[in-house]
Amino acid sequence: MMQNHKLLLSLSVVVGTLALSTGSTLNFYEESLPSSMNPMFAQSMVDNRVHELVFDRLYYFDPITNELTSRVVERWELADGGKAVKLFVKKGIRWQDGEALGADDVCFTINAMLDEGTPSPIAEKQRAVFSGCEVESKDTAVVQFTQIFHNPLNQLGFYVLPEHKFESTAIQPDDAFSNRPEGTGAYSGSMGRRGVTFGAKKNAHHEPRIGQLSLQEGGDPLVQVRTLLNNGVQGIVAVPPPYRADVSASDELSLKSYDLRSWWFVAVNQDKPYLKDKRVRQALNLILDRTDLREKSIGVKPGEQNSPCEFISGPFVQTSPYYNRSIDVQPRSDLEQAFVLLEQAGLTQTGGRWHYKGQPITLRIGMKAPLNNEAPDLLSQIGNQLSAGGFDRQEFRITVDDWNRQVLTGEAEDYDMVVGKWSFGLVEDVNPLFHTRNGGRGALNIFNYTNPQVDALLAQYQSAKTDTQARDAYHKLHEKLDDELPYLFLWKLDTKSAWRTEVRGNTIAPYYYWTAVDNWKYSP
Amino acid sequence: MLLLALSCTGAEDAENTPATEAVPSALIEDSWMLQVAQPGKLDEVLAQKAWGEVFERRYSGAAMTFGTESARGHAEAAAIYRQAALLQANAILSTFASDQRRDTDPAQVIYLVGVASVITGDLDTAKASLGQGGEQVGDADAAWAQVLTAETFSLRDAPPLFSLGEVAAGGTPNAELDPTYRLPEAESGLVVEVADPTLTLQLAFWHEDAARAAGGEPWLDAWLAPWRLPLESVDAEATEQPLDALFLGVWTGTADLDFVNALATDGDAALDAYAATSPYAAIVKACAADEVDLDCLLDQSVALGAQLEAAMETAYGSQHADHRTFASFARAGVLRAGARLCDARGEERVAAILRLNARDRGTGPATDPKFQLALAAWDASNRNALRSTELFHPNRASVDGLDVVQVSLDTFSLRVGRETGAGLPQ
Amino acid sequence: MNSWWIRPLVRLVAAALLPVAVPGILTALIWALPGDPASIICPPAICGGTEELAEKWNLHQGPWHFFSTWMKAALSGDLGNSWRMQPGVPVVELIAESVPWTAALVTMAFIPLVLGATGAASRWLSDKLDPLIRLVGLTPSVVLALLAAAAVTIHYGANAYDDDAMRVKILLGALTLGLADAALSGAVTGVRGLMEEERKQRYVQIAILRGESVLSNTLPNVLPAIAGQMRARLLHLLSGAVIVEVVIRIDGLGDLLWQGTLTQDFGVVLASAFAFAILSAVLLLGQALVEIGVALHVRRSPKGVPA
Amino acid sequence: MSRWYWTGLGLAAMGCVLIPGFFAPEHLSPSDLSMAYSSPGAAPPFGTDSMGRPLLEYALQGSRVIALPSIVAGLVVMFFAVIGGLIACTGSHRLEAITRAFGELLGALPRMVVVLIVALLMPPEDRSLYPIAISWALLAAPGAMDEASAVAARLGGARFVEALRAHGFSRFRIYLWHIVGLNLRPVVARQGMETLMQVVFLEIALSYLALQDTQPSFTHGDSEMSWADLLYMGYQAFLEVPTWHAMQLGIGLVALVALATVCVGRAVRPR
Repeated sequence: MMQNHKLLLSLSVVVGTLALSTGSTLNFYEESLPSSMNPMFAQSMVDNRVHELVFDRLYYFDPITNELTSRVVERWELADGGKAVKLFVKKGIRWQDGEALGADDVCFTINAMLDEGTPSPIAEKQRAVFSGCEVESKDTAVVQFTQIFHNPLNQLGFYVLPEHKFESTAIQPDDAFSNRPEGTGAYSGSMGRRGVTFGAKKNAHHEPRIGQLSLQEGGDPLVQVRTLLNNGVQGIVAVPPPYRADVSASDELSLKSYDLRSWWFVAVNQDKPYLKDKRVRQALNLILDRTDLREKSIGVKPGEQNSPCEFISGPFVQTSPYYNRSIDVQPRSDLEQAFVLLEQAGLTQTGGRWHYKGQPITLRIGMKAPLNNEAPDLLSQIGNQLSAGGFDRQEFRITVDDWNRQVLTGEAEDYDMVVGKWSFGLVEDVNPLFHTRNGGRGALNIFNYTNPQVDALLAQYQSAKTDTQARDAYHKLHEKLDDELPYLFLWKLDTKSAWRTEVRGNTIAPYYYWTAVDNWKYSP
Repeated sequence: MLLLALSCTGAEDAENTPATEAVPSALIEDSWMLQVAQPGKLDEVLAQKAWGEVFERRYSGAAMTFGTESARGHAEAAAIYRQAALLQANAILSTFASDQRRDTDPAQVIYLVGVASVITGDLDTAKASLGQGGEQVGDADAAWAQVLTAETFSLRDAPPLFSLGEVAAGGTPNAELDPTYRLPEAESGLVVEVADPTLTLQLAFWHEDAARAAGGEPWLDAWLAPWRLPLESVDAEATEQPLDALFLGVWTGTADLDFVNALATDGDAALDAYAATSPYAAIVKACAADEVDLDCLLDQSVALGAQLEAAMETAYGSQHADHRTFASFARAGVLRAGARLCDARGEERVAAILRLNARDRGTGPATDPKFQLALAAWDASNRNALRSTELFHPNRASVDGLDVVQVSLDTFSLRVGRETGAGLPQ
Repeated sequence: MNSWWIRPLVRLVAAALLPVAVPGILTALIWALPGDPASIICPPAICGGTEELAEKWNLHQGPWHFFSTWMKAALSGDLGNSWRMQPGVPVVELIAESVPWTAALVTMAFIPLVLGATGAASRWLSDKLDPLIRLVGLTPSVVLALLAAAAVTIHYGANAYDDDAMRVKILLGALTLGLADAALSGAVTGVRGLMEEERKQRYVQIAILRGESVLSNTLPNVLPAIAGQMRARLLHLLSGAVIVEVVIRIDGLGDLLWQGTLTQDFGVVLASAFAFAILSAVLLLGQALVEIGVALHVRRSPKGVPA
Repeated sequence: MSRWYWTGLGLAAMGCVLIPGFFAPEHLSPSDLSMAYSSPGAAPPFGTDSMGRPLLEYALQGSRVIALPSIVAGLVVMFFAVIGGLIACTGSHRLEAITRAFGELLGALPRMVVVLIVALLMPPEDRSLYPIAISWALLAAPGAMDEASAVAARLGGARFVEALRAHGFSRFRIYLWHIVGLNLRPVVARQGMETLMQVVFLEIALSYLALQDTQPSFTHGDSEMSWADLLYMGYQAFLEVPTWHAMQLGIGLVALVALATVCVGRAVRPR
């Protein structure tokens, strides 16, 4: 280490002599670069967070008091017997290019979501909520709903888009707007090669105090934390559990809670003949030793109190009302039982390796590459366990781009299993994950899983009139999925951010993160 | 063993010596941090195995292990059950209060609204709601309605719906009780499971009595005062807090606790009264004499932590990993004291910001379940289902029988989540 | 000597062909890949139907139409839009912001090479230093680059893109590029070899006896070879710039090509490969002109022609 | 020093670099956190990574990634060098002009640009160093052919062949033995070895770039480790992570390849 320090010192001296002082932009590391800055095509939490900086949601919950409020709507009133709301848009708000925000923009956004030509799963979801929008005057829009909602304003949490930036309401993801967006948010964003630069934009409804933000892709978490300690960056959006102690140990840094419901999974490709039989998937579920995986990749010691990583047995976190607590988790592996199931499914073991119809099985396992930062080495740990269970394997790191283009679109048939993570806010609608792909449903069904009983349960949830009907549908779904195992459910991993103490007023909003960015201050 | 555990939790930090002292060193001389930093003192304290359970925030176990040696375990439980009852009550009101109730909700939920209103101190709504619960909740409903007819009502008069067994120091209440009702939902006929917060409330009282039986009488009232519920008679007379009441707690000494209690009754006057004896008061006064300066409080809380670490190092003779862990209680404590001042001044938003910062400071061994449940309860009153459930969940094992709170939170989360607009997994 | 024109002619032809051949080959490759080219830009599952997409991106009428219109547009300064890296953003903007960085990097890296070559040619740089220069030259650029990257990361962290940081990165990058992968040693030993070989020629000895300077006699004969050497070195630097730019994170042309490759962005790859092709063509052109110039010069004056 | 000394040293260095690859484990050993970041002393011979897995396995897998492709690339360049030399001895100007034109075109583009374009076209499941190594070799071929033809030209080219024919040697013997075996050998062997070294460095560079961008490598599957992983791990030593031993191993392996090249170059140098 001495040599190391000497070299480090000499290198820094070399650089120091060449360098002048550095700028005072607020730099932070994100999990990855955003895939699109058009809110209509958000595909990850990174996208969501970026949109919160650049755009305004029509209505939002105050991150402190949880009051439902709006920055762009002056007042509202019910219309059409409660099936519509009339919104009076605030005057004086300008888009970042100087155009005035008006009711036409609000209606354009709703009409764009209703336009079948807009290939967006987000828009697809909203089509069940909105039936139309009429511009009554420059500042008045009447938003029509498909039904009467008890708290209609809760439905208006979408980002408003500028009508003048689009040729039609059929919005496409390959438009330059996805990289050079125009919003009414506190910051204008411009996507570069390695990051996104956000410039403060004073507006009638925003007064950001930090001149410039710079988002960069966080690579190795250890490097991220060290850079944070060296004040090379001022924040890290997601600090992996093993590195949180380093952050807590410094008075220059503060660890901040980020309330988000994220759970990890291994999706299994049932189109592969050797994975079709659910007993094989159940066996794979028994082969995984989650306690060991958690210890080696997340750094949770056995028996650790209040672990940031909690096992799950279904597609919900344990704090969710939809989580069926009667379904037990599988913390340890049970190879004996697994082997029985594999033999029952017709697989044979030769030379310690499982064969299907005489052919050895080699599992092709992929993982979304940036997840390796949050759970270092998880992919090879899973590989090791499957290998110990008698399966050959090949491992693949899937880039964010390929993940969005192949895996999320159901085109990743080459893989047998993929490791991923889903994040939710208050709404925990898992229909897009498990419903058969058709007519816009099952838009995020990774391996095109299809099961009529599951579809029926998802339909029950969709059409549920009462909370209990919805809860029961999802409890049954949880039970069914625990038996069917289109996913091997791993764990819920809580998310913590780290910021330098020079960053003030940095309240982190649940799920959206940057909602209160106007109050953030930074004085280096 | 605990020493080992403690040693593993904190990392040594060479940059702890504060540039300037946050408070005069005399103010922290008697703090529990400096008391246990004396050579050999920590081993002496840790001779009581129950501290291992306090350190791991398992207070039911701690109460049993302490037995009659200390009331700390029962006291913590008494505070936690109170805040859990408040959380349940707010969750129930955010789900079934008149402005949130749906036509399809079971009619009997009005009884829960009544009990919840009592816990939150809204006697008018309580009286208007109780006595009409109907089937399944009839007896409990009648019992509650009955006690409310009295001219004066204190929460202690709550009907003993559940027989918890005899109070005993180091004992545990009857665990076989089920406070849940399975009510039929209109139209669907499906079952809505709801939980009666009366049991949680009774558990709070049971542990308070057990704490007194365990010898906590002299200090318990002042200790418990910050956590009492609206309709409780608060007797927060300043009394000397022994080390076992303070150790691994957020108040560095008796003066801090007295200051916080005085804030609730005397407001700003407490600043001058305690600035000379309480480190928290000294800092809060410096940072919030007129308007609360958040940045000042954040900086000074860190400075106090560093000052305590430096003082502990001097007292112990060398650095020790536990010193940072102990000091982190104060790093959160200053902010919580500041929040109490904001409460007294009616600055709810600033108080919340301070509490959210305190939540982030109070991690690991410095996590305080009663504080986190109080914050969760406040969030539930604001219909913030996401944060209140996330705050409750890690603390559900701090005392026995908290799972019942989850039942109330589930119905609450369902209601709020379902009425929030469409969302997609990301 | 009667076929002196062959080499320059070949170079001129190559220079003319390169800027056309490179986009041509890439266009062919786009269609050679499995699947509809439009689906490379955006899969049907994300963008709906690909017909409109193909038309929007000018991929609807086959490779020749795409190539010819792309070339036509390129000649008028429009290099099309990015496909996937920054969809819809004009690539010419990305190229424009990249070229200055690469130019600065390569130029600064080329300076020590020119000095080394001149020193070797004039014997000012002793050949005793050759082993040392060779040893340094054995280091792969990636190794030196990662040391430089570490220094920049430690000092700047995420501020590594402001002007000061970029200045430092260019300096360290140029140092890396100039020393690693035998860049300097190649220039020094190559030129020294050529010059020493020429010095042994009889006509040079006679010229010395005639009291003429060695350089004025040898230069016309070795200049084409030296020009070749220098072109090879510049190409080498351009090639190495890709690695150095990516490791040290300099937003240059090489890095642009790398990013384009990672994201399968043919819009970017096509344009940046085209830019590299033009640079290479210019170098070829330069060498050809030197060869022609020297050949004509030699023909005009017999001085320096071997007896 | 004697030619045999250099030959022995060169072969030994090459052997150390390439042969172990054939004994590399398919996957890294299961991790052992208790051994994380062990120094070579604590976990011989090279220490361990953050998961307590021996760096020896990294070195072996890295060696497997580069071994055969780099040898193939070297052989391709040697083949072209021989062709270049032989063409120079045929005395055919047309053939020379064609070869030169081919060389000019091929050699005119920066090699990395071509290599990246080749990488761009490779589907993830067929990731391998072979296509990249062979493209690199083809790009290096013109240079090698030039040098070989220059050597042949110094011999006298066609006149040299005629002279030996006059001594009654068969064309086959002249071309294969006198020209290639005795005269072209130094340049052909050196060019081949240099290309081998360049391919190794290229693999390290490409893998390192991919690692830095948390991208899959173009040159090997994600189950395998490259020497670039050692350098990337070693780089963290600058950020106070105890991976100095990884950096030393990575640089050591790179140096070994360079040493092998230098030794072979010395061993085959003309008398």
